Amino acid sequence: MKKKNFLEKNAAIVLFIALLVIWQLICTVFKVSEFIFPSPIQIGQNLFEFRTEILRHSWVTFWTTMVGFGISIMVGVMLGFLIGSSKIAYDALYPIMTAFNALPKAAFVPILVVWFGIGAGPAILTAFLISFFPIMVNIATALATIEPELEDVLRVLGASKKDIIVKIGMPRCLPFFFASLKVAITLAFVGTTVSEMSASNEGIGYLLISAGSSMRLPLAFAGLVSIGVMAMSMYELFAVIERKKTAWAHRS
Amino acid sequence: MKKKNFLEKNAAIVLFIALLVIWQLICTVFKVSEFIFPSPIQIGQNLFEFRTEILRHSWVTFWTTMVGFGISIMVGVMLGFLIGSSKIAYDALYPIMTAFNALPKAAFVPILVVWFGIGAGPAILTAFLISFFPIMVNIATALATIEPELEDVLRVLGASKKDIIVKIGMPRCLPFFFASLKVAITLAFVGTTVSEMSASNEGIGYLLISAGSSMRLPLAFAGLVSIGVMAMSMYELFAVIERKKTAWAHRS
Amino acid sequence: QTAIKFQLDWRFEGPSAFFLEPAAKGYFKQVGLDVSIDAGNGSGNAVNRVASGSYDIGFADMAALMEFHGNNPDAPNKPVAVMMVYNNTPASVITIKGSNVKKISDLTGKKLGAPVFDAGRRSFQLFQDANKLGPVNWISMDPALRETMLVKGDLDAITGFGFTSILNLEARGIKAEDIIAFPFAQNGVKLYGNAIIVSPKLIKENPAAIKAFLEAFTKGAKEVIANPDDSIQYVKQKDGIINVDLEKRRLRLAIKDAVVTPDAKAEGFGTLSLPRLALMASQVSDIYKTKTRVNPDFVWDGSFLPLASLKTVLPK
Amino acid sequence: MSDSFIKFDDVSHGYGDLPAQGKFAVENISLEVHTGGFIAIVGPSGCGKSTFMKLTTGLQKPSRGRITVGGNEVNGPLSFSGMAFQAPTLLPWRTTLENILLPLEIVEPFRFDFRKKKDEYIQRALKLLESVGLKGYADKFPWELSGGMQQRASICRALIHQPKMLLLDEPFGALDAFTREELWNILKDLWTEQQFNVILVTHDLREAVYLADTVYVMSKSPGKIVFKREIDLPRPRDLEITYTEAFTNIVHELRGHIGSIRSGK
Amino acid sequence: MSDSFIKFDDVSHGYGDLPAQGKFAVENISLEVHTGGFIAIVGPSGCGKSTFMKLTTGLQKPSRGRITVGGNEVNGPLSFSGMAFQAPTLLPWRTTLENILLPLEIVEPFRFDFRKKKDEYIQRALKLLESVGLKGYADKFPWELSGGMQQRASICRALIHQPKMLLLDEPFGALDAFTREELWNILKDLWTEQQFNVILVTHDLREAVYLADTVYVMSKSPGKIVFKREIDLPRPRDLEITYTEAFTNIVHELRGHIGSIRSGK
Ligand SMILES: Nc1ncnc2c1ncn2[C@@H]1O[C@H](COP(=O)(O)OP(=O)(O)OP(=O)(O)O)[C@@H](O)[C@H]1O
Ligand SMILES: Nc1ncnc2c1ncn2[C@@H]1O[C@H](COP(=O)(O)OP(=O)(O)OP(=O)(O)O)[C@@H](O)[C@H]1O
Ligand SMILES: Cc1ncc(C[n+]2csc(CCO)c2C)c(N)n1
Ligand SMILES: [Mg+2]
Ligand SMILES: [Mg+2]
Repeated sequence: MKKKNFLEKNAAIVLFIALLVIWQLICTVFKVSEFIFPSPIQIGQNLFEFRTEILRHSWVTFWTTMVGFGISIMVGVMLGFLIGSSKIAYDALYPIMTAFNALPKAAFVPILVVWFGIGAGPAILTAFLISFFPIMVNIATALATIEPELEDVLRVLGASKKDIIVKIGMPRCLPFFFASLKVAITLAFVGTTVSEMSASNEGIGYLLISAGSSMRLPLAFAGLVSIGVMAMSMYELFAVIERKKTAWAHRS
Repeated sequence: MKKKNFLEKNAAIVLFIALLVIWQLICTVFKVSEFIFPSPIQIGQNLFEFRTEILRHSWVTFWTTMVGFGISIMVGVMLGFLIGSSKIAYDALYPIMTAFNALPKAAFVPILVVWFGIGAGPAILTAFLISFFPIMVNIATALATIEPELEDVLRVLGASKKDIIVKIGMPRCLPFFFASLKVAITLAFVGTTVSEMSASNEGIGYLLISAGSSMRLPLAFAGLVSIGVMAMSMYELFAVIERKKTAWAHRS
Repeated sequence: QTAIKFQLDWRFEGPSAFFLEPAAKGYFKQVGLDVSIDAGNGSGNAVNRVASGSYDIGFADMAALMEFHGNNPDAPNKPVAVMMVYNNTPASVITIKGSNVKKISDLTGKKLGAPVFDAGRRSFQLFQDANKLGPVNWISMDPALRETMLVKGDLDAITGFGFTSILNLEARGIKAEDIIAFPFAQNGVKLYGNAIIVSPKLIKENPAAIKAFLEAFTKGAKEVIANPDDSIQYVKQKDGIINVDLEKRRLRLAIKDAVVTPDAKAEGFGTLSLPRLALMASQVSDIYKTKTRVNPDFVWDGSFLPLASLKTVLPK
Repeated sequence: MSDSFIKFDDVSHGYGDLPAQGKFAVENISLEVHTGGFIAIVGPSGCGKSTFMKLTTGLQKPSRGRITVGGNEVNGPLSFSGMAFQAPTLLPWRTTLENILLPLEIVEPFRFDFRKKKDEYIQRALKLLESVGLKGYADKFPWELSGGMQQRASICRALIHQPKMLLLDEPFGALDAFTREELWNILKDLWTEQQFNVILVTHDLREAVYLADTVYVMSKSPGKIVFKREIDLPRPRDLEITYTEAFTNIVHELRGHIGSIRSGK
Repeated sequence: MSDSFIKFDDVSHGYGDLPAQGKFAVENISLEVHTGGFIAIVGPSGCGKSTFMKLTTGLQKPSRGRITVGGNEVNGPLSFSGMAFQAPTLLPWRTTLENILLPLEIVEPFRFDFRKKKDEYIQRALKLLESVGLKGYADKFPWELSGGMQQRASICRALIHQPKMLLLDEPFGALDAFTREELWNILKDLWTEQQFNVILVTHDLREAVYLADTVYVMSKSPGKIVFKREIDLPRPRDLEITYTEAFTNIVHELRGHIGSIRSGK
């Protein structure tokens, strides 16, 4: 309603730059060596110097993550609907899913590699396995907590369970669906990277290990920066869609 | 309202046993060798044989995870409140947090070791770093979507922002707080384990690597089972508290 | 009692008995040191942790130490090797009967698997040059995956430490006689293996502690070499899940391949030959493409060695 | 009467586990409504009027007794009813227009060709909105409407699919007298035209007498039907009738019954 | 008048960015209410009555004009008001009793010793509940109450902390005539005793005339005050007065004004 000032409009960028400056200052003042914690300038130099390599690896990581993330949205939503709308599925699946998700996916990568060979297969699967859970949980919670008063509005029309989910469950859980997407996309990137770290010849995960093994921490951090940028872009994408689709919920 | 039959009451256990039986059958029928995918019986044997060791490592992993998880609840709730109640904090922090959370925490473990030495320090921190995000996101979303009508009930009494959060924000977001706890606890276990895998003398993570590197997959899986059981117990604990505290939301 | 934090290169497996046995038997205590030993996850990390001051003493591959020196010329606290333990690198090229590698020269153009950080893979160029091999194709993977993939037939050969990969292959049901190993050391690559490294801070502040540490270590090493099977109990104390028989074999293999080797006998336990070190420094500078060339004088300091005790370590 | 459309046969209902303790919200309800009948229910707050509505539509299954509607026992929600709940219960993520179109997305036969005929349906919804005085508010969200406007939108939603059975739970409670009387007539005309069944819950006795064929008076909790009054005023009725003595007499009679319920307890 | 407690000075207000387009929900409102005054607002649905309430309590900041309450300009929510919203807005995670105690957890001085005096406060809440006919429902959750019961609980919540300014937005809309009249008297007695300020929004003209000192009639949207009627009926009043001619005359007069608003447009 009121006009935003510069700070408000560019809060993220301002904070980001402030953090960079502080980080650089700490590194410079305390003479932190680059093998302990590289400074933004060192990272920037590496980002620039190896930009083609980093871009190539980033692209691999990006599309792999997107495929895995796409699967995880589908499966997460489906499982969420199942668990959120059936008491018995809730009781049966939820604890087992929780147990499964507490297992470090890195431990499964070797097994996936044995089945799918090295490359995109295990990475996609890891990204999926690690990231569907938050989606499932939020959708299930949103569905399980639908106000019966709203449900009755449809039930009185003779609506099927599916109608109720589509017309009430989905729109009502949209804000929390977006919330879970934000969590899931970060996990999907982690999953891809972790898988690439242990079985791949390309991708940021490979770059991390490769740079790490020759103790080139600034290059490894440049790879991390690239992941961060990709995740942030996805966040901004979600934020745009979210603003359009859930304005009604953010009306305060 | 109606009496539950046996299946409904023990859905999780029934499903669990069914899965075990199928898994064992597949392993037996297709003669899957134990270093590709161990069978439940082999895992069971190892669980029994190394029970004292597994218990010892599990205990380390458990308490480390709990400390990290405790910190992540505190920080996650605080950040969630901050982001959920201040537009500028939302705009500034959310994208950066998302970027940070997309970075594989495993990449930071070596850095944490430099500061804290190997052992519980990096594990606690990794568990925290990996698991606060879902809590933050759900709390922020719940707060940002409070119905202004409910808010007005307090505002008209001259309530402070803090009052509104405590009396409306918190109870209203409780179901999604519990949802995020379920996600966060699994991540906390993953964080601890991942850290132990590269920087510890003990804990299930160490056991996984130790067993994995000497190709004792059944023992590694026994370690995974232990994590699963711990996570499931925490889930059940949350579920009990949740049933008590959020019955109002599950009234359908 | 001086507190010393010690960082292993790897987990508590057979070879760690070299440190765990003197600790368990109180040899460090006797010389006034309170040594705490932590498992590691690679030589690179061990070097880093000593360099950063998190640890006082560590156990790490000489090549990793050299690479650190070469890449961090300005680092204020570069670790220094003070005692050589694996006189020969345990790195080997390994394959199994049935793969299409029968002899070293078959390796040209083949698929080799190893993690990017594997010492054998990183110094493979030396092996190539020494054996006049053409280029090979590398596949990257987790350490524990390479043997599985070799057995599955996805790879033609792997690089790795003999005492790890051979045992892992056996665990996958490959008979000992079907495993073919080409150790670097016996095929023209005379790199040094793991050494004890210390932080220069410790050298400045408490050189006596280093001397004491090496003295106690040497006493233990002698007993380990004399009776490796007996030593595994000390490893078992640290990590209850180890397979004792397997670790006994691993330790014996490590001693045979890396510690009690012809080169070690020639140069003496614990010490090294400066020309060989200089050659290695130049080789590492070349193949690891370090930022600056490695100066062998900064990497090694033999002045803390308990020369008298050392002579008695190796069996005649 | 074989013509009865809605039939309650000694129905009692309580929520949760209260019925097990013999505590009911409504008790021993028996009534019959013929096809096309218009009944009104009046009674003190909390006596079980809304519960009665939920039972009729199958939203609640009776703890005891039997309910038949259109010849079939009610076992779950019916698909030919339209209901305006006591609270407006508009979906906050839909505009007023979208809220009103909702039944057409659910109920056959509209559902079948909803996409194809959407424009036609929108026209119908807009006309309905205009008739309740909400012209120009189609694209507003529910929380941009005043309380009374929400209630009117909710009435439109109950009517849009021309249900065979219309249930209105205090539909005009938040409206001023004039708007209210206007809506009475709109409802009356629709009903005269289409002859659907109506159950109207109201606290306004004039409203009940003006619109209904039969008025039932319920007692305080647990709600029983304590009085039934056929309204034999001639139809078509118009607002003039509310000033006649016959009308006021009926209103006073009902008022007396309700009064005696209160003092009787 | 220096005694005026509430003062509106040419206040206009619109929601969102409508004011920029010159569209207001309420327009050019000026009025003064003396300390302890009881006013009622009547007007057609959607005319801006609830908006007026929100402006008075500071929940909305006026787009134009100036509002003072108790001598200070209203810049944000006040802390001495009690409000029963048009919808009951009870918090679903609190029992009825806990909902009613809410203001005591927020407003000073109660907040200060809430823990210590909790038992006393609970007694007070239970008494209030009993007076509105909700004895025995203290431990029920809001969704276990009927619509009218929720509304009564919401009135209790507005009263519990004895606010200096009480705002009631159609508080009795979902109640039957008898319960409603009972509550009129309860409110009247409380007000006579404590002399707080009351603003009552209602569609029931008898209610407005029976209870208020002054009745304001608002026009259709955008809401302006088109008529102000001082109710000069003697106090104390009791229900008998509603049958007097003086009373019915005022009601008819107001009715006429509202009617002319409608036809005038
Ligand atoms: N969901 C529910 N769970 C438990 N009890 C309920 C529920 N709904 C209603 N009740 C109880 O049933 C009784 C009847 O409620 P109902 O809503 O039918 O009353 P009503 O006649 O519609 O009242 P009003 O005129 O106030 O709306 C009340 O005592 C109420 O407390
Ligand atoms: N939150 C809001 N956002 C936008 N417009 C609003 C909002 N609240 C009310 N309005 C608009 O303001 C006008 C007045 O609404 P208000 O709620 O004050 O009416 P009212 O007199 O209380 O009506 P009723 O008797 O139906 O409750 C209406 O046209 C309504 O659409
Ligand atoms: C007993 C023993 N086994 C293997 C290695 C080799 N190694 C060193 S680091 C690393 C990978 C983990 O980062 C591997 C396989 C060793 N040094 N000691
Ligand atoms: Mg009701
Ligand atoms: Mg209103």
